[in-house]
Amino acid sequence: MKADSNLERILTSGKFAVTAEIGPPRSASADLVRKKAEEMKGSADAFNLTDNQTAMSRMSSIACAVVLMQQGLEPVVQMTCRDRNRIAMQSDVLGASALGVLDILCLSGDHQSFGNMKEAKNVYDVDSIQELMILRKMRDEGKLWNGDELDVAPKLFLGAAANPFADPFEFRVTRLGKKAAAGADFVQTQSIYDMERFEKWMGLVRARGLHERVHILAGVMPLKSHKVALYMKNKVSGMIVPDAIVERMRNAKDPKEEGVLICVEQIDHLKSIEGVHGVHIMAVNWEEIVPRIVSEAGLTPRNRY
Amino acid sequence: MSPVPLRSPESLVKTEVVKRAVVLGDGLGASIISLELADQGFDVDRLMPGNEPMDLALYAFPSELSRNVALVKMKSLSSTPRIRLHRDCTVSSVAGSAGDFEVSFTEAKSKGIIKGGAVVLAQDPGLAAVDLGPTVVSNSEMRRMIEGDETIPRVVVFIEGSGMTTACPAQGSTAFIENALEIKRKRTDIQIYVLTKDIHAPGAFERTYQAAQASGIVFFRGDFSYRSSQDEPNCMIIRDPVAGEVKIRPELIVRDEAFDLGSNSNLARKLGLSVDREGRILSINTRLHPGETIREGVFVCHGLGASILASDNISEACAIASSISELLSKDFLEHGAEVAFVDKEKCSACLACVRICPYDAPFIGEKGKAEIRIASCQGCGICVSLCPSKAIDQSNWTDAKMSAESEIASKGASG
Amino acid sequence: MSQTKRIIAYCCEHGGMGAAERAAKEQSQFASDVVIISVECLGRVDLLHLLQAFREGADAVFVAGCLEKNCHHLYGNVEARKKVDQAKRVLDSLGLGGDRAEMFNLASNQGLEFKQSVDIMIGRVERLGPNPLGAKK
Amino acid sequence: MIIGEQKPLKEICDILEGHHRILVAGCRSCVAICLAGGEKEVGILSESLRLHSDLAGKGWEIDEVTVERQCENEWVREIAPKIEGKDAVLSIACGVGAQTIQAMYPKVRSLPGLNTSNMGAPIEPGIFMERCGGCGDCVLHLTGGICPIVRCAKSLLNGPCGGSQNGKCEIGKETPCAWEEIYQSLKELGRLDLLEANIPPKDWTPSRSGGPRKIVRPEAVMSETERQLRGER
Repeated sequence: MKADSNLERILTSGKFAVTAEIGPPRSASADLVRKKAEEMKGSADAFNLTDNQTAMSRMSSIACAVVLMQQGLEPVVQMTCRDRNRIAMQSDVLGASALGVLDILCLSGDHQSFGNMKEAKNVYDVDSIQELMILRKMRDEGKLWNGDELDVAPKLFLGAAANPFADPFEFRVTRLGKKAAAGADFVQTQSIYDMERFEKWMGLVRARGLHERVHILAGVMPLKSHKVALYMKNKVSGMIVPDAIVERMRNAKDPKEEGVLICVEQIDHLKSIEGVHGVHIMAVNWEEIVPRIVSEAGLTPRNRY
Repeated sequence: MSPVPLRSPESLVKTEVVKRAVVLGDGLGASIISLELADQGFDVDRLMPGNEPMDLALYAFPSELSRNVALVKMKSLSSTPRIRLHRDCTVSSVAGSAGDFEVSFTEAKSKGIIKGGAVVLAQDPGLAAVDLGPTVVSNSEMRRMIEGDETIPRVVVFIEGSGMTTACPAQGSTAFIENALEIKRKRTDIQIYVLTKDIHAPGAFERTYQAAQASGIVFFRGDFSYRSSQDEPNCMIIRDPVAGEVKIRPELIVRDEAFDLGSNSNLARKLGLSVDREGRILSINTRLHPGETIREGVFVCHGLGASILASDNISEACAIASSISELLSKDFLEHGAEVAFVDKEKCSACLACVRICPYDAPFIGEKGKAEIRIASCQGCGICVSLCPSKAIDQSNWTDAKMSAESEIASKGASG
Repeated sequence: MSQTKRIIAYCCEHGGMGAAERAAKEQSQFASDVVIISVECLGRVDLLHLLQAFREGADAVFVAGCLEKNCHHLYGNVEARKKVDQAKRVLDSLGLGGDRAEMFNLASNQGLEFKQSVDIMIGRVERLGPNPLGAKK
Repeated sequence: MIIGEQKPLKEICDILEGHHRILVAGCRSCVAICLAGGEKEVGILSESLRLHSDLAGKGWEIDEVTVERQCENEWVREIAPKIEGKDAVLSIACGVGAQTIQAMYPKVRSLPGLNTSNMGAPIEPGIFMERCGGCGDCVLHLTGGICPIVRCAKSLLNGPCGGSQNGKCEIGKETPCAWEEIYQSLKELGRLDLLEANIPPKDWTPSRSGGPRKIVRPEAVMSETERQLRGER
């Protein structure tokens, strides 16, 4: 066991894991985080806390993690390379670990031109794969990147992202291999709509035996409306939304219900794919729907393991 | 208009004219031009892509007499001492300017350079590969079918080939329409379509064109594509700007050699000629300056191959030969009235002039600075106003003179 | 009679001058306030010459050259249009009004169109008023 | 070459506010080639400034000069006669030029008329793209001759991020994804193996973040004795 976190125990036991995502608020008060935590308690094994998603300043991921732990939920702290260099990164990891955080997701992070402060200077001292190398060295060798000894090494269950829908497709499996080699223990993929391409990717992953070296959680995102579907299809780079799904959302009498239905169908299908060890539900601006999706997908109860 | 002191006497550059022409091509046009020039006392180097000049049988002559005259002329081709034949040649580049060209080429593997006063492109660039199904005949074969009274199928489509230059002669498209009209007169039930990019029907040809329209022949402009699949055998789709998309089932297609315009523009680029969007060589007015192009001393004989009567080919070739002899008969050519010149101190060798010049006059010399080929410069001044380091000025249109003129002019007409 | 306007027309030898001479021949009296400067090709006209004219008090400057894709020197007219656009930007940013500079594509037989171009420029000068620097010179 | 772009005319006029005798200084090398600060641009900018001055009644006196390179003291010394009596120099060379002038003429304010942007090349006449960021530790041998530090928006060293699609970067259609180009280049070179190994975190000390950099060519530095023998010129 690397960190003996709830998520790690479930994944190593072979049970089908469920993670969800909570967006920290643009506020200095923790009440909103407690409210969301209360709503979603028991609907997933661990909850990702995004780190200034789309480069928009929000409450820090680590601070939210503490609030979640107070409510009895297990946080997955996301840490991008956009806003901190390797010095701040290692000090944040030590702090988070000291506060009880066990799962950390390493991301390159959205470019600041997406956010509301385009004039900011980005960092990108290291990229997500180098971040994994640094964090694994802290955990396994008890050392900072330059070799200085840590009195107490952090216990970490390291995660990374993977996007089978970005280009060049042939390289996407190699990149997963690089992340596994750099120290990733689990991987959460970009939200899946093009099932055919995801299955083709999983085939290549299995061919390299990567599905045994790293736990793969398939990402899904319930669509709220036809407009959101179009936005995802056209405006989000690296995302593929087949026309069939866009059509279903357009023709749906109650788009929200149709969104939930599609999401549950996807989860059922993802369960049947060899090498998928869990599902990661990203209900952006719709977090309250997660409990219902998890139960309709027959994945409840999510009691602590 | 502008103050006299700012006007400078033009400095002229004399180029000695090499009394030799270089003719590229193995067609009838190339043969006639070579013979005509040799008759007038000029040496000719003829670079042929193939081994032998094209056989006369391929050409349609208006009468047996004119065919025999041509045959006699062609016989003397190999015996004229002034004409040197080179076989299996491909041209790589044409450097220099009018009166003093250097044609570099390869002749069956060995490289060669010939100096010449004028260069003539009389070689068609080869045919565009187009699959149009089995039933395709050329315009002259169509002519023979009409004369032989053979049975003609119910739906006939004439597709006019695309000439090599923007000034393809009127005879080309009219020969088409005459055949179409001939068929329509014999059997009105036959449905005839003519597909063409643009109709050249000046003067007397206008009457044939109007008669064809009156007789019910349908004309289309624009592109077409041809497909034959199980469910839609032999289906031609025409995209006409006016009629929109039209589907027809041709039973006979009359198609002329459509030149492969892609390789045509490559050929043109080697000779420093510019082409229009579709790849046809831009040629100046064919009646006033037969065969001339925008590059002085380089001529184009836009052979339409066998689709027009050989007599037209011959007359055009003779006209071009006379243009060339007019050039070669001069001992010196004078250039340089309003040409640009470079101040090497100021030049940053930034290549802006080399890239923008329509005539490839500027080049980077040994000193690493820009220089202008006086003979190629046509005095347009585009490079002068673009040069970021103000290193190029133009005799007779100097910056000082232009500024003085604009200053005086801005006083207003009464000033 | 309104104060005579100071309008300069750069005309290329092929399209512009042809149209201007045609306009003069057709006695379509285009206003006398236009001064015509002929150049071999409009490509020769530089942004500096246009700006100098305005500083010397010209109310409007336009260039008349061959039709698009029909330029005797292939694309001298296109180069000229780029410079006129630059001039418009400078005049706009200085508050003089970019409409004081313009380009017209004319074939050498379009005498009437040349007259119309002059009328357009006169209309603009009347709308924008004379060049404030004109009075001083 | 160094690529720059002139500041908008309005901004330049604001920068010149309060000055009267101005020298516009151009340069014949990089900025001339990218059509921003050569002698022609000096002429046009000066004429525009005179036009502004006449219109706004500023009474500016605008003088013009262009030297071979504004980053060399010997050439910047050449503008001494022209700088006489001026209270500002507007340099439209790269930032190096403006600073060299200020260092040589401390009494005259040296103002930037140009925004120096990057080290790049024209991909076609008139369109210039950044190619090198001067990071001081080149990795082109690992990336098929395409620099990820400046041509990838996130300077990633280990392959395209999740936002790369259809060969374009997530930040916009105008920006090609450097790593897509690196992948195709290495594929063409038959060296896709270079993408397998993880590149460790980069040493950024030789880059800008390591502080202002000085490059020394010892064989060109004059020793003390040479200096004495040569004497001051």
